Amino acid sequence: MTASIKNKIKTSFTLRGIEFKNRVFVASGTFGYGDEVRKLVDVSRLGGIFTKSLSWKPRAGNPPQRIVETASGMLNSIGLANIGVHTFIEQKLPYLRKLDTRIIPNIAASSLQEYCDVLELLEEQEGIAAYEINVSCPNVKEGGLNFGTDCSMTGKITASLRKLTNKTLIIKLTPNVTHISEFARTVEAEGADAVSVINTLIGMAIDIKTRKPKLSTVTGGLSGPAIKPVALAKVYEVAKSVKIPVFGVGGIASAEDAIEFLLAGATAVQIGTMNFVDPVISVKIADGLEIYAREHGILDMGTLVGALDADLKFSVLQSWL
Amino acid sequence: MTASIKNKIKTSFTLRGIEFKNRVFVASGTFGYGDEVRKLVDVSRLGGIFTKSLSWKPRAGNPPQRIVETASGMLNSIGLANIGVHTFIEQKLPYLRKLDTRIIPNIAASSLQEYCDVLELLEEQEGIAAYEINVSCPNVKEGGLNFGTDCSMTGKITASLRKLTNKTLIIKLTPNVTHISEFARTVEAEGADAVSVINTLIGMAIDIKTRKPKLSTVTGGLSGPAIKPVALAKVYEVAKSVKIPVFGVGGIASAEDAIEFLLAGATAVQIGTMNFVDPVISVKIADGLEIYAREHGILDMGTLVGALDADLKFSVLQSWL
Amino acid sequence: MCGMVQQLCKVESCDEVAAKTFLLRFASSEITASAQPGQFVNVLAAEAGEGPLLRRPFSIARVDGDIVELFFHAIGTGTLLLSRKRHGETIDVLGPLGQSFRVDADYDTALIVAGGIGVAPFPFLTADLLKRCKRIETFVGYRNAGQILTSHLQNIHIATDDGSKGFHGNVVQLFEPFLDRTDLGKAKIFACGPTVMLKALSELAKRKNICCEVSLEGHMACGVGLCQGCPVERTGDGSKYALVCKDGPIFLTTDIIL
Amino acid sequence: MCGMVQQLCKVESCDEVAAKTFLLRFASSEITASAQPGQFVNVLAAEAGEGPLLRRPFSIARVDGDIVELFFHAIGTGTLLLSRKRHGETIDVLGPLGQSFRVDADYDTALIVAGGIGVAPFPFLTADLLKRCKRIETFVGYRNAGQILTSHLQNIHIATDDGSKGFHGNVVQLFEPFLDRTDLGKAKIFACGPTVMLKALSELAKRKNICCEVSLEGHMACGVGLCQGCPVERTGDGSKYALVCKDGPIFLTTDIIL
Ligand SMILES: Cc1cc2nc3c(=O)[nH]c(=O)nc-3n(C[C@H](O)[C@H](O)[C@H](O)COP(=O)(O)OP(=O)(O)OC[C@H]3O[C@@H](n4cnc5c(N)ncnc54)[C@H](O)[C@@H]3O)c2cc1C
Ligand SMILES: Cc1cc2nc3c(=O)[nH]c(=O)nc-3n(C[C@H](O)[C@H](O)[C@H](O)COP(=O)(O)OP(=O)(O)OC[C@H]3O[C@@H](n4cnc5c(N)ncnc54)[C@H](O)[C@@H]3O)c2cc1C
Ligand SMILES: Cc1cc2nc3c(=O)[nH]c(=O)nc-3n(C[C@H](O)[C@H](O)[C@H](O)COP(=O)(O)O)c2cc1C
Ligand SMILES: Cc1cc2nc3c(=O)[nH]c(=O)nc-3n(C[C@H](O)[C@H](O)[C@H](O)COP(=O)(O)O)c2cc1C
Ligand code: FES
Ligand code: FES
Repeated sequence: MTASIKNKIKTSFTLRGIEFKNRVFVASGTFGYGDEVRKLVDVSRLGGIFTKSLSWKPRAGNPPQRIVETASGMLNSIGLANIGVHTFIEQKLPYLRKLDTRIIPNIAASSLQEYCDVLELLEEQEGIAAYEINVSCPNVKEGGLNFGTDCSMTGKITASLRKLTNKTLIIKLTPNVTHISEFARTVEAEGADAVSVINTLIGMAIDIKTRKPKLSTVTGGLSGPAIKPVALAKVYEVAKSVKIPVFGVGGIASAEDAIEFLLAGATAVQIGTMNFVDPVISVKIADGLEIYAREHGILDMGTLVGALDADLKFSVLQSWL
Repeated sequence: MTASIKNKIKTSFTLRGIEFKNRVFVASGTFGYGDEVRKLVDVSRLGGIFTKSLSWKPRAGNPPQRIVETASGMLNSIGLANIGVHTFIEQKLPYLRKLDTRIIPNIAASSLQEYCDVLELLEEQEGIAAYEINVSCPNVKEGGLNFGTDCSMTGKITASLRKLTNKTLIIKLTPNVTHISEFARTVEAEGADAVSVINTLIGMAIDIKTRKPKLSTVTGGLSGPAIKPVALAKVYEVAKSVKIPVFGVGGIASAEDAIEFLLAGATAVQIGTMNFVDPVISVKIADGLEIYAREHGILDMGTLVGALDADLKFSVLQSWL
Repeated sequence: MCGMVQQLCKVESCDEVAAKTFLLRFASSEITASAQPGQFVNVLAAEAGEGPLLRRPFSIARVDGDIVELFFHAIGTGTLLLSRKRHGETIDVLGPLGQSFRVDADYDTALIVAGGIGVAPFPFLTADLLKRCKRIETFVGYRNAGQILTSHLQNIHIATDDGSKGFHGNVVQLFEPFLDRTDLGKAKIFACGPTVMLKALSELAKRKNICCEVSLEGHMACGVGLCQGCPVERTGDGSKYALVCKDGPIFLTTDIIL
Repeated sequence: MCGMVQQLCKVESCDEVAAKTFLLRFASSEITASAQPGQFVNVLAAEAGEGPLLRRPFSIARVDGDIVELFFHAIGTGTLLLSRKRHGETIDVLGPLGQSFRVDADYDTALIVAGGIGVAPFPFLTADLLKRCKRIETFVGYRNAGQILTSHLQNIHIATDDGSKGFHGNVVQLFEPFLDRTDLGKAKIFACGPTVMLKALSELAKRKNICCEVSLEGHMACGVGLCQGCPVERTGDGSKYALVCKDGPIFLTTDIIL
């Protein structure tokens, strides 16, 4: 059935000359390196896989406890545990590049140089469709201040990486800033091809028995359905302020949620936390989008993008909270 | 039973010479003017009531739809519908001041002058324990930019109001900023006696059938259990960076939640959205805190404030999200 | 709202009485003691973490001794969870809430017009009107015959969108000719249903100069006036909006803009 | 994890078999076909919006034909919701997951040591060990007599914290003298329970130079290696952490730092 739908509805889209077969992706850090659940998930039904963030050296990650469940969400403090870009290239990429979907390594680093090094090494490899840059990382030089909350650093990272690659460069923005659209405009100006919106919100939980933070790192990143309204508002804000495509991410749990993000202006969506609840959810959402398109006579999923019918006459009122 | 507990455990605390009988309050905009549910809720069991935000003139508020339920939370776009400070003084304050709890009017305005006018008028009245200032309001002079996301405007409002009153001045901070502690430090420097942390997060929801935003104002404020981890992290950040007391607010639904906020550094808590689910929840939480104190041999609830046992050696790692 | 209580109430029964439509019966002598037709209750469908956050409002469909009855459509998670309640379980109910139909006005015939689940408040209203010896004519419109609910109503006229039972068309189309051809004395309309139906009816009532009271729905958070979340635009001077939960859900159509 | 499936499985039964302890039986021929003792399943306690977001991990307690059995304590919302499952309802199960006990190692006597609900994986292990004709001695510790679960275990030695049944004290205190006074040939310990118990046991095993495998718990999000959420510190060189869900939950105590 899905095959016959496919023939009729255009689900694909193109970014810097690379075609993605549809608009549903799995988000960085929520699908491992794509091989953990290969028996369950037909990744050829996805637009692509954003890998776990890769740093130059392997990172052990944070001590336990790394995960806390919260109301309709979860906090994580993985600490970007990852195998490092070298092992990725040796052990994961050969398998990944054979998959019938696009592979987008996500890069994390604690210095501008490290971002560049990781990307340059990946540039030499086959089978990479694009890069996603995780700027929600501590800038070790600046005493651990987050790159992603510093607009000029975010711009600098973008500009530096832009010089190193002709591939699609996607900057993943953090929501933990006052005006995310400033960051989006900056990276657009510095040559980013797209932005991903949003990474996790900073959150915290306390074990009242031990009186300690539940996470070993005190605070962590909040994700899941709880944050969907925030993510949607950020996607809307960004999509209104830049021309480059937006990958919408944050709490998406169904095809209906994905459609909300498309309407708000996302060119495509990434599924994060919900992969943990249902490893095949991304495929279900891709199917759901096609069914929706068929039922609504939509021939190109792209017509949904930014198709929100928003009456902006009340926009000033929004700030009365 | 509660009477006998009361005798043993110190639940009260003092702010600028005013004693509050305990650390549980109802949050602005979530308990009306205190009279709607007077038959159900024994407000004398509360530390105080933060009223719905008051502006100089009555405000009709936003058109429907003003409310959207979300995963473990809700969006609102009430538009600060309120009866105006004059009607408040005539019709509500006489009743409120007779209640055996503290009354804290919350002030909202669209200009610095309006903040001052409302406060000055309230200064002439009896029965007001403190003021809470809602800075999450559009600055009409600046094209509707939110006061609360502009650190110097927030400081200016604080300084101006400080000159007008000797009563306790509480500034309610918005979480929609990069570094909330900057705002907290600024208002502390300008003479605020306390801060309330947090107001709602900006969020959005879309009706995919009509392709319109569900809220008439496109975006609105997210509240409820979904945001508790964010609120707790902000309270922790603020409490670590200022000496003035913090009112913790955001998603509190139980005595256990309230204890998390106290441990994170809140001097007291405000209950918001959960009043809609259970109008008597604030009293239940006040009772729950006393039961907890008794069971744990706590003689003064104040000993819980900031008693978090946090190992900060990983604090740099927090920004690896 | 003097009789308002918040209680854990024992469920007596919950049965599917028409397609996806349930009759939930629970015990509360406090609510039955003070409830008036047109008022509603705000029900928590599940405990914290086991269902939606907010309460769900439902018209009081009937009171029977100590028993309160609700009619509802299972359309989402909240109503689905409620539909699974079984005898002996408890539900957390806040009520009775809001204003009632003004039954003591000056009229001879009560014209009840309901669309779909909008029929919910009318068994209760009917019982009250019967006590007052009013003539009652009841018009109910449904999508199809499978949805029809008519228990405890009087002099029922049925319309179905698909013509599977009664008049083929909508309930206002059924109602208007009846108005024209029947001598009703002084009449008052009581209505509940989808907004488009209430709009049509309200215009009809205006044209015919008949007093018309409607029961409105609206997205609610608290149901008691705490949140200001449920505005409906008012006509006339004074404040721009009324609150559906506190000033309504019953309104004269001349007082509001639908 | 070659046999891993995600399925909606029919619940056969769910009964309270000891204080707040439930035995849940559901059908899955796919899981029973490939499951090994020590592996676990990750169960969704409720549909979206009707319970906690994340799945809940449970050891496979036993397989019986096509039926998978779980033993669990109802301690929070997830396990409470699961405890209410009735015959004919379905649950969404992901499994079997993780590594199994290494039963084919060289030993004569299997010493099973369980604390509380840590008994869960051992009926399954026992069945396997019996097939391999190993001698089995089983030590179970509970708070009190009301919690005791012993079905499908062999040669059971009981300890209770309050002395209400069996040895008065904890299970390690019961186990250690037994080790000293009994000739067991070559022995291997299989253990599951609270971390403090596993720690004590692991030290004992080290002292006595007995191979000891433990089943760990840990806060999990995915259960399959996607999230990196469940680290346990490793000994030796190489990466600092192993993942409880993928590299475990069964570990040799010499491989990890408890
Ligand atoms: C005063 C009042 C009285 C009511 N009386 C009854 C009654 O007697 N019987 C009955 O079946 N229903 C009644 N309703 C509507 C009922 O409250 C909703 O159907 C119910 O809240 C839906 O809950 P849910 O969780 O099942 O659906 P949800 O998942 O919350 O919603 C399902 C769909 O219905 C829409 N929806 C939900 N609530 C409303 C609403 N209040 N107005 C418009 N659209 C809505 C949602 O946007 C969504 O599209 C009444 C509403 C009000 C305000
Ligand atoms: C591999 C593995 C196998 C397991 N096997 C079993 C089993 O066979 N039988 C059984 O009863 N339980 C088992 N558990 C534990 C079980 O998963 C938890 O009890 C369950 O998830 C609790 O869910 P809840 O929603 O009821 O409680 P929650 O409300 O989530 O938690 C209640 C309390 O328990 C704590 N808690 C929850 N999960 C864990 C955990 N994984 N580790 C430590 N503390 C926790 C919470 O912090 C909280 O204080 C196993 C766990 C793992 C990781
Ligand atoms: C456990 C976990 C690990 C994550 N790891 C990464 C990561 O390595 N790099 C990254 O850019 N984002 C990471 N994220 C963020 C997600 O990709 C996504 O932006 C965020 O979770 C919001 O989407 P969601 O609500 O759908 O999960 C991680 C999220 C989770 C929950
Ligand atoms: C419906 C609604 C109305 C609110 N109105 C106001 C208001 O008038 N002034 C104000 O300062 N905060 C207002 N708030 C914010 C709350 O006081 C509180 O800061 C926020 O909701 C977070 O707490 P909660 O998660 O417990 O609701 C409102 C919140 C809600 C949900
Ligand atoms: S629903 Fe809260 S005021 Fe009406
Ligand atoms: S629980 Fe996700 S990696 Fe182990």
